[in-house]
Amino acid sequence: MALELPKGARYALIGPNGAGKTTLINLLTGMLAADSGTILLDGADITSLKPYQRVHRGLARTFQINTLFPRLTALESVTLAVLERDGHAHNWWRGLAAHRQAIDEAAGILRSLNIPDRETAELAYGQQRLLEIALALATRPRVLLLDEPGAGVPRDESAALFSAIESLSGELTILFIEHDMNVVFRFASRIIVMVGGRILLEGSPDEVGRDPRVREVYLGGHARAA
Amino acid sequence: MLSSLAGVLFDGFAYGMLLFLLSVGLSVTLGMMNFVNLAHCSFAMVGAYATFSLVGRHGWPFLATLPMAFIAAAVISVILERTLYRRLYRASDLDQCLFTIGIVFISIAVYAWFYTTEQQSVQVPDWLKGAQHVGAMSFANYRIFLVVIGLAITAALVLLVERTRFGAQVRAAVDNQRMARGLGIDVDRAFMFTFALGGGLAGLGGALSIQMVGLDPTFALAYLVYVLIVVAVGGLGSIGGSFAAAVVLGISDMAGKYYFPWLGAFLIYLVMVALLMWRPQGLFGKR
Amino acid sequence: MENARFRPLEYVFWACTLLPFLVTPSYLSLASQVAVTALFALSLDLILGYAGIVSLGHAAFFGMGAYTAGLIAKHYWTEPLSGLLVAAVSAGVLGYLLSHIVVRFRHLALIMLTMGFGLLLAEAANSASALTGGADGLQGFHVPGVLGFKFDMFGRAAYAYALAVLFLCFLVARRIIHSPFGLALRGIRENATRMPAIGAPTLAHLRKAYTIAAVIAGIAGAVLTHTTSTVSLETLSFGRSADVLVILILGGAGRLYGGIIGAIIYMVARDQFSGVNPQYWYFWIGLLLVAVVMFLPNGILGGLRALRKKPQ
Amino acid sequence: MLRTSFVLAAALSAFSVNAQQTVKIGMPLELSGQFADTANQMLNGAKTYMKEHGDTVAGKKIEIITKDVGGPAPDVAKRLSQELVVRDNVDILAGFALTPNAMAAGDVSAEAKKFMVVMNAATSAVITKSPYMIRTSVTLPQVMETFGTWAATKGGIKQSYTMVTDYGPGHDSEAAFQSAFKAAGGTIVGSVRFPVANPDFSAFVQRAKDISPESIFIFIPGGAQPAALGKAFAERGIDLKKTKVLGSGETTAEAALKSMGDNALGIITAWHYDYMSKVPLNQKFVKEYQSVANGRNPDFFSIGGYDGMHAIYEALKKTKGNTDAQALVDAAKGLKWESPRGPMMIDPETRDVVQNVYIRRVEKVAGELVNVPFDTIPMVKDPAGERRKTQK
Repeated sequence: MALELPKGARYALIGPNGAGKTTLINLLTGMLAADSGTILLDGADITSLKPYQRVHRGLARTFQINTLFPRLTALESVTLAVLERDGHAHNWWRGLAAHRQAIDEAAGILRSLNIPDRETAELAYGQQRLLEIALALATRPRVLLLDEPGAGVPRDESAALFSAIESLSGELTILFIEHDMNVVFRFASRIIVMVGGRILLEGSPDEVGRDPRVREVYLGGHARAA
Repeated sequence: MLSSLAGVLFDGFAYGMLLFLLSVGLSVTLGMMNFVNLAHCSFAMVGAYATFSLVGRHGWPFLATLPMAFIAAAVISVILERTLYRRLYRASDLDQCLFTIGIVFISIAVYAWFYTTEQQSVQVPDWLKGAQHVGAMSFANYRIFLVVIGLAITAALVLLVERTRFGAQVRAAVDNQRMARGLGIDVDRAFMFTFALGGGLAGLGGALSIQMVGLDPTFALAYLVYVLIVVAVGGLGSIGGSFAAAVVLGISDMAGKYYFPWLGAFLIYLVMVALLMWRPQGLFGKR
Repeated sequence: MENARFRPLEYVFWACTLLPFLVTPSYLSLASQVAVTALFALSLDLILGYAGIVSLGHAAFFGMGAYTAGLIAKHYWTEPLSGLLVAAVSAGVLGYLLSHIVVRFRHLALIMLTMGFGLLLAEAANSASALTGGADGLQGFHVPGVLGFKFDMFGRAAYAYALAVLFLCFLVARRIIHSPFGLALRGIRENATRMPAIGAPTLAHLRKAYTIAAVIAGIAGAVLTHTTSTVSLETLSFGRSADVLVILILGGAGRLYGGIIGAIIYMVARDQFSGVNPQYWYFWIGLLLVAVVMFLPNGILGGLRALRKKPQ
Repeated sequence: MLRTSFVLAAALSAFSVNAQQTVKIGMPLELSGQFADTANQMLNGAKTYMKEHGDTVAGKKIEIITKDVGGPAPDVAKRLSQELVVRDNVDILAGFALTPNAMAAGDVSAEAKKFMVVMNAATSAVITKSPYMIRTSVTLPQVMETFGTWAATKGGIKQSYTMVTDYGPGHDSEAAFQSAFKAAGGTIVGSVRFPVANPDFSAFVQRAKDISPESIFIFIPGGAQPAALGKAFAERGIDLKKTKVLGSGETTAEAALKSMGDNALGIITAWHYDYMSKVPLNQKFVKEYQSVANGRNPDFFSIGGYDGMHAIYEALKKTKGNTDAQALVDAAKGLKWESPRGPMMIDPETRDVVQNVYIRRVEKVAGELVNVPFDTIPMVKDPAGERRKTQK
């Protein structure tokens, strides 16, 4: 498969269960080793880099199932991400309090997403989904891969969640996996359709919405029901 | 020389059978309920002392005591499981370790109190003494006996697990406990029986090991390391894995000591380290 | 953010560690060995409690420090503070080398590998009896004292020395816990999968933590050597690794004070039980462990904290 | 600091008042763990002596205070010895099954000036750790060098293959036997060492068998291993009529003989004590011991404890109850007595044990397996101690 994400694009990745959407994210971020092929970020080959090194190059992700630090507070979690980004997490001698800037930056990210500073395990589910994004943002990514950011979030809350995503910097390239077609067609500038481990189609929402193959394999059920 | 090696390898295989009996129960219960039972060898000690008492103090024939060793260890393990262990299924791994080590300490003190710290032995029937000589090779009768029992029990276990309803429930519970519960399997009950079976087999292994390694109250700790090695190398929850690991460890230890005696003390650990670095989840492990 | 300042209770605790000098002067030898064990448990806490590395072979570093200190005292000089430094370095080097293997593994394989390396080292020390003295223990050295204070039978200098080293190492450990690196370790313990996704070089962090823990364990071993003028294979044994694990879990892992509280309770209980009942004291220690798990889950400190929270 | 010394001084003066009525013997023993049985047997030996001879000597009441070391842990042994001296005000230190523990306690004996009786630890150099120390058990060179010389001379053995456990005492025994055997004209055809934790000896025995030497020398610690080794000999088909097996007393101790059965017939051992000895003094001792130890038979640990108490009693008699370390050790030097093991003496120069070494063979007597002595090397001194003397 070949896939190119231009700067500032808002891509939705859709496809039936088992199509390989999450696998694609795991491959891009290096959490699964690729058997063959290359991954370029701004023209640089990152295929052989370890996952954390790719993050430092500007490739961040979130997880479909909350993958957070239950007994750290929200502020601690995001501060940690900021510190790791700046390479300060190696510092085992200066106190945390001495890293005022990092803490302030983390607090700013939490404020912008309306996440209260509590122990992660005690946050509401929707707030935990936002914390997923906050952690990724703290790495200052150029490309952000969101694996079903709205998974399990009630419909009314998910709109707020995607508004928050939409308001992110226009410099940021975003690829998100989402099942709710309303959300997909509202927020995506481009849509990629995956089926059986391959990309079936890539295009604007209009093109995808009109494509008969997409209706057949993916929207088929909806179309018939409608 | 080749014939000597054959004899040594056979002895290693028999030793492996003993390790298998002692450890298979722990492997399955650890795989099934994620319950870290470091007191597993205490159950082996229950069986061993049952056989010792019956043979030495009540004059039972050795063979007749073996089922009693199984039953005694199984009963004790079920009593412990029902009264104490089940409260700890949700506890952390570390708490489970601490608790079961506490049980080990208690069992050592209790057996030292009742049986003293003396090194004990049992009288086995004459036909289990001596050796069969085939050409230049010799096979000890007791080891032949161990191999026969080990293979028979492995076969019985495989049939039980592969062919019976109980076995299917156990396999389901090992694979995915939550899903098994969802399918209406009484996981607690399956676990209780598995626990009893594992404890009983350890008891049998304990009884059979007296003749090989002797018996005193520190048995509960002395063989824990070997049992953990077999479980880790075999892979959690796998009968075949435990069997393979026990045989590989038994034979490689023995052959290694024969060819490189100066490496003797290091062998079993070297083999373990190498195998785990190659397959961290164990030979047959899934996770 | 966790507050890095000393809390009042901590001042009280450390003040109490001076009490044995005044209240129980005939227990100072025991107190010094409690302090050594507490330091050893503290080093294990750094990797187990904070980074989630369960080790059943931590005595490798304790023994490495103990033997290094002993060999220096035997062949070179008997001044303990410099010996302590060399012992710390040697244990740290061993820890750094092993860390490259150990931190790649998790769960049972991790536990068994740490145990395997520990046992291999113990066997090696037994075999190299020309160097180590083997089963008889290292003989032929005597550390007279530290900074002019004599290590005598009453154990005053021994306890002062052990306590001072424990306190200094505790300050360092505390500093680490409240540093960015400490936060990263807690992150690894909480969720090792997430860490690379926020750009954390997890393995490098773990290697570093493992090395630091090895250094502190080596220091603990060296202090034991200096205060008792003995080194034996027991310092490297599986039993010592298992004991320190039990002690840390008993006190409560991941709480910095857990290892210290665990060492005090376990060793004082052992001393008292075995004084009353030298042959069967195992029974009472076993009962203690069982009772702690039943009534104070997550160790004594963890359990107490949960109890304090409940009524609110 | 001032107050601390005051408390200590008060404690010490309390002790001197107390000391007029009782003599306290502190015994840091390995009462739990792997060596628990060793320590229990030793303690029972000491108790048997006190039962036979009463708990009062030279007008003083004898009191034993035991502590558990828990295994080979010199740091703990040293601390417990210190505490026995400082806290319990003991006058004498005794016990010590294991060499590292005895070595560590030796420092305390030397520093606190306390009389110390080693009732087992058999490494020769232990005795050098304190000038107030005596030993009532045995030293490894005492038996093993004697055995090596005997084997090559009276035993008429030309070749031997040595098999020892890979730890300190094993290495010492190997060296002692080999050097004496070679010095007396024998040849060592090979050697192997077993790991300390070794449940199965099959592979090692097969190696010995492949060489088929005239004799095999064994040193192995007591416990479960001698029986396992004996069985491996039988299973691997080593014919004890063709290959002579030589060992220390542990090899054919009571439990080992019981579980080896007839496989043990013909094994030759050198040792200083056997509970089956027909000497009347021993038969009386065994009977008394059984009543103390719930029917258990004594072993060489027991006799070490028993004779250790004897040495303490006799020394106290000589000093008229004075517990000064120098007085006691001077009184103990040169003590001679008839023990259940035979005649024995404390060497006035080295303070070490001097005793007969018996050469025994396993035979069946009235349906029971017995170590039957057939040769005696009288009053052997520790050869390593003698060499240390000439070095000075």
